[in-house]
Amino acid sequence: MSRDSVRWAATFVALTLAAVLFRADISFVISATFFAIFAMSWSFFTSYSGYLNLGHVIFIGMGGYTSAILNYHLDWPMPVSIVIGSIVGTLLGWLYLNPIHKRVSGLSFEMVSFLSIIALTNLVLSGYARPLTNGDLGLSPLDGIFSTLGFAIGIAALLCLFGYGYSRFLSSNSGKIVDFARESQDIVRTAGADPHRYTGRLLLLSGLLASTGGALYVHYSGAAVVSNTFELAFMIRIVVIAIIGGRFSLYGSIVGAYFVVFAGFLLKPVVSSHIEFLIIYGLGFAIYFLWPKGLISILEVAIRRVVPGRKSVQ
Amino acid sequence: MFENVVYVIIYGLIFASLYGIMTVGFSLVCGLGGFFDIALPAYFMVGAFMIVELSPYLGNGTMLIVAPGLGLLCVAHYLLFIRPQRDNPYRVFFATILLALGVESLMAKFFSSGYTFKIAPLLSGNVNIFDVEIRQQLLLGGAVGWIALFGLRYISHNTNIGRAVIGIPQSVRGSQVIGLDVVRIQAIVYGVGGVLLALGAYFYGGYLGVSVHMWAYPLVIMFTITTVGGLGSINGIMIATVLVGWLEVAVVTFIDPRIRAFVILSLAIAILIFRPRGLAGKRIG
Amino acid sequence: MRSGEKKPDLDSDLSKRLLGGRPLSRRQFLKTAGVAGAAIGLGTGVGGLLAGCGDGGSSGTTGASGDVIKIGIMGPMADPTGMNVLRPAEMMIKKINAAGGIIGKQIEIVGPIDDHWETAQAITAYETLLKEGVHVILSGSDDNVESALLSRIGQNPDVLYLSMFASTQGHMVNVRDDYEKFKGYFMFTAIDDGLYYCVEEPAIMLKEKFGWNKAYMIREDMVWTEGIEQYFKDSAPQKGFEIVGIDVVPLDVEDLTPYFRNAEKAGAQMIWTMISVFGEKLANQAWDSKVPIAMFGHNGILNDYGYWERSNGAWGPMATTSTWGSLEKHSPEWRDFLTEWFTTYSDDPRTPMWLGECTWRGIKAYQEAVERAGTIETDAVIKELEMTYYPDAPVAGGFYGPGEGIWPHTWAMPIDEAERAKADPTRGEGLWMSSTLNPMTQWQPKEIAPADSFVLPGTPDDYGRLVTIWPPALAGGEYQLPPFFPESPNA
Amino acid sequence: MPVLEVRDVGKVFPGVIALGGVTLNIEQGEVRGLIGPNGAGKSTLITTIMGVHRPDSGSIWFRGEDISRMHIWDRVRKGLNATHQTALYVPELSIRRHIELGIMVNGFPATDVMLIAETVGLEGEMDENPDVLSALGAKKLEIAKALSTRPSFIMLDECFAGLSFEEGMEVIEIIRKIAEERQLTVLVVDHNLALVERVAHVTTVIDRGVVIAEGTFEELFSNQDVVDAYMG
Repeated sequence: MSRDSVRWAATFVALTLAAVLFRADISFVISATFFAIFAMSWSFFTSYSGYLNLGHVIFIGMGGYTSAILNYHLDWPMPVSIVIGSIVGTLLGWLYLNPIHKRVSGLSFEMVSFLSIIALTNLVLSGYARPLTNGDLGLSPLDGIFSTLGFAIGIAALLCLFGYGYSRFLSSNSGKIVDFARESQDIVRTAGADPHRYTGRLLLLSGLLASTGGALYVHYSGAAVVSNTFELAFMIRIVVIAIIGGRFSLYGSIVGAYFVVFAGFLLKPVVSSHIEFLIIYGLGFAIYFLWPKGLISILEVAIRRVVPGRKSVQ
Repeated sequence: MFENVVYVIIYGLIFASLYGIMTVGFSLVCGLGGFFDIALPAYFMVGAFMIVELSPYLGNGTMLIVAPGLGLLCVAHYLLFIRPQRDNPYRVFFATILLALGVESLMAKFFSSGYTFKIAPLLSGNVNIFDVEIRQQLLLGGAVGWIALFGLRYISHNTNIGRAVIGIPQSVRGSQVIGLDVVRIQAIVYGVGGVLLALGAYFYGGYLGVSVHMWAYPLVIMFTITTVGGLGSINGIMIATVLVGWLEVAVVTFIDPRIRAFVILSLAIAILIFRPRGLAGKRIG
Repeated sequence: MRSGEKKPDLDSDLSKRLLGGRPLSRRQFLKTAGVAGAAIGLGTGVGGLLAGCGDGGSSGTTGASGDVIKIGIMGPMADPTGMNVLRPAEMMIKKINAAGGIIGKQIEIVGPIDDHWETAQAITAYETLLKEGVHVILSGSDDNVESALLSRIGQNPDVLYLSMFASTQGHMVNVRDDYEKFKGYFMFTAIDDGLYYCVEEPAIMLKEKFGWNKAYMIREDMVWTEGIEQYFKDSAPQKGFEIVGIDVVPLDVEDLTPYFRNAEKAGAQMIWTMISVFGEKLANQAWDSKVPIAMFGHNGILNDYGYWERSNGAWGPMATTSTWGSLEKHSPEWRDFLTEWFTTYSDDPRTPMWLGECTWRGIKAYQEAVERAGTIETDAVIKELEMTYYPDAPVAGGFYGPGEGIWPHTWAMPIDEAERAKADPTRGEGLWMSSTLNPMTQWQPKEIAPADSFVLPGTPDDYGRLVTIWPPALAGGEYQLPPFFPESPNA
Repeated sequence: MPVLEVRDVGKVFPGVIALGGVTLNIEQGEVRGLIGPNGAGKSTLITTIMGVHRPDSGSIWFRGEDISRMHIWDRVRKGLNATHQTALYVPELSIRRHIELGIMVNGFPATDVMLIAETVGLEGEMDENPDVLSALGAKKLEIAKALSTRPSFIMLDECFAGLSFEEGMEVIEIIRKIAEERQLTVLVVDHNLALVERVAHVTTVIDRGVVIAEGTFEELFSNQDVVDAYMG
């Protein structure tokens, strides 16, 4: 067994244990796992391609809304609509973002993706799209997925499966080429390849998980509304989680999601929500300033102390 | 119809001026540093609350304290948070997102989440221009904004520091090579940006109300104008802000107010994709 | 409904919507987080992640044994909205417990649990309450959140879910379509047609007083106002109004003056507003711009006294549906409640807003239902709740009973009346009159405000007084033209 | 038929005419020199041939095919490559990975890596990061990277810049070696006439974006235009 498969199997076991341990608060575990899915898929593209993608929720929203529309308007059975939604959502998001990432990079890409989700949110809410999206009310009730231990373990499996796939991709030839593309597209061009072909693959893989997660998420939420799909606030929440966890690490996103959800869980009974936010953001800011690589870097140090000789968890 | 056209022209120019002074700091520091400082719109909101809170004590002199105060706040923000990591645009971006959210939470702790309309205008009457009623205070805001923009443009073309700000390529390293103290220049731009933010907050907040959420839409506006005009270009800001101002008012007046945001954002996205340097700016990214 | 000959049209339209299972409309008032549109309160949602906790199982239990009744509270607690659920609950339950509880059982509040207006948080909040074994959940969140909770509410019909804020009739349709599943779902809040008539009624009053008949509507671009626009088009002309224009305003609007200008240019004599999200902006900008047109409507947020203080009484041309009647004319119970609130809390919300009264009514209704049933057993309580009837209720809560048709019956109307209405459509007229009692209040300078207008004890009264102008039963004064109005606006 | 034909290529940058109609034919197996004073348009010519810029006028033909509108990577796949004036590398990635890149991208056998390393003389430093390399090492890495795509024609831009004469001779050895062993056609660009003279069969001189002369060094320096360009 490869090192990656051992690590991701161990991660899956750890997440399953967490779910079993917290089965009384399983919706909190599920919430954390969903955010881990979103943050990891975001981090996969953003960290390794060098494009700061603020439009990641396009995948989540396209997957979520497609599945919701199939289930709500056409009464397709939920599993079918989730599968179709994931695929269609991935394609729609990719067809939009891929040409843009070929065309503009750096700050321009950041801005295009940022402005795109605001425009999309506007569009989804507007009267023009209302027959399809139900505007601000959203598509509800959808066939729901409920908070069960089985579902928590299921999405943890999805997370780890993609985590494993991502790790394999990063250590494949394509991944090695992407390493160059991130730092210098010219190097890849003069080596005889279009760097965007490889970053485009990264985007597609990143989108596939996000879109699948989005399709599952709207059914778990019971409704497709902008606030759990396209909204900027949702995007930023994902970014914040990835930053706190450590964005150059797939595991970092998981740590970040569990940390942030956990912190809220612990703080909520103690302080009012403004203070709760303040503490979380303050903590996030401090963590980011002191350890720009996020919580995972602290964890790495700890692991290295306990397991001598072991290299970075990434 | 004629009246509507007059309305669009005048209101477009007024909003253009307010948007312009809101955006100057953002666009220039981003152009200089090659990063996005998301915290600036949050300071815009903080400035508006400073005005609201101080005006009962300081009356008409409020702005004399708030404008430099916000300028200093922005300089301090730069020195504390941005300078240590200014070479890494991603770090700046992430740090300022967290900072902006933290500032909003902090403000929400102390202020109601509703809107406040306690900024007293200097002028209270209306003016009638070709049958279009305009508040004097709003006209004043527009005028002050344009004077500030043109003044800044003049300074930037006729002083060493100004030329440095405009002339510096985005690469900070490049400017160090030609012997300029980038930290000092950026700090000055932050200061000037802060003063203009305060000015913008005074007129914008006085007209549309002040709330702890009032940084989100300005952030979109700053992004859009920076995009359309081109990063770090005063001429670009002036062109883009007029375009956005007119377009916004024209869409609302002549087409459908519901697609206002969509039209403006689409314009910005199209310009980013097909002319990434903006209408008058340096190439970004 | 209000007029026999046009009812069939409206009915068929409605039935198409409702029977299609599509939400008719929605009101999401006071989503102060900014705007459901564009760059909406970036922050509000972000921390949203910080989810609470959840429940282990998908099927909740009521934990129906023991001597306590557990009432769970959820909503956006950093916001006046959540406070409008929590505060009435705390105030009332303290009193109820002191008086010996409900049928001898003490009430225990579980929560409040913050949902941050956010779906994932709402789900964990809901499931946490289930885990705590609550009997009743009082929820003060918007339609968005309720959309997300519906599937879980349907999973747990044994836990009563009293919605204080979300008012979409489309949600209630679930009850009618699958009663066994959704029987525990009650909407203790105004329903959309009521919101329309609580604007039309005072408009008729103003028409008679000033002779105005040119009506202009400004509505926000949300689902709930779509249905209201349809009512407007159908009903207003028959009441002698000329519709001179309708503006649909995006939620991320910053500047409302263009719409006032449109109305002026159209020669409007009165502007009917259907606004929830940006009510504060609307009122202030109208005042600031000295719009010489009477303006009134549903602006839920403006009911809070804190707002009046913040805005220096920027009220002028506005009159708004509120839960406040003139104090002297109100029931002593409600007056005491208002007074207690105002003297207890000094931060926002200074006074109960609309959903504050909904919570007050909801808890009362629950208390009375349990007392009538003599048990807290869910089905018996549901049966009694369905018979809830408050003829004096300013706000119409709504719910469907088994096998009901298009119209839900409301707590402002006895259930047998609803049954008769179904059999005889022409009865609808009287029926809906009684459910649209949201009073209209107006701010007036204290020099001209009548003596019995709404002044709370301890109010500094610097900003003037609230005067109820409609309905006649509660009216404490008459609509006053703002000082900058022309003598006879556009008349 | 020439390997590379540059037909009357013009390129204008804002305010500057970088190339004013350059025509250049290079035959198979040739080692061609390209010289010219600073700002003459040498680098622009190379980047235009590589496809970094599109020519504003004229066309570029490679092995009988018009490549003027091709992407860089397609030109590389056709067998064209170049080294860069300033070494292009990623400091965090090893020299081995730099050489592997072109091989992976094109699906060549992994054995190429060591062959190339030996050819340029980097075999002892394969696991180092490129920023430890000397100026000469950086040139070698540039050549190795270019070789990794199995080109049939390579252009060496400023290939002696920053090197001592002895180091320059070492590079010349490498150029001779690859020209012979791999039957490569080479375009050597520099302004160090002494070194270019030692390796080029024929040399082209450009100045202000136009070719002013072409021939052996002897021929060139009897040409008054060339002398003027260099002295004036």
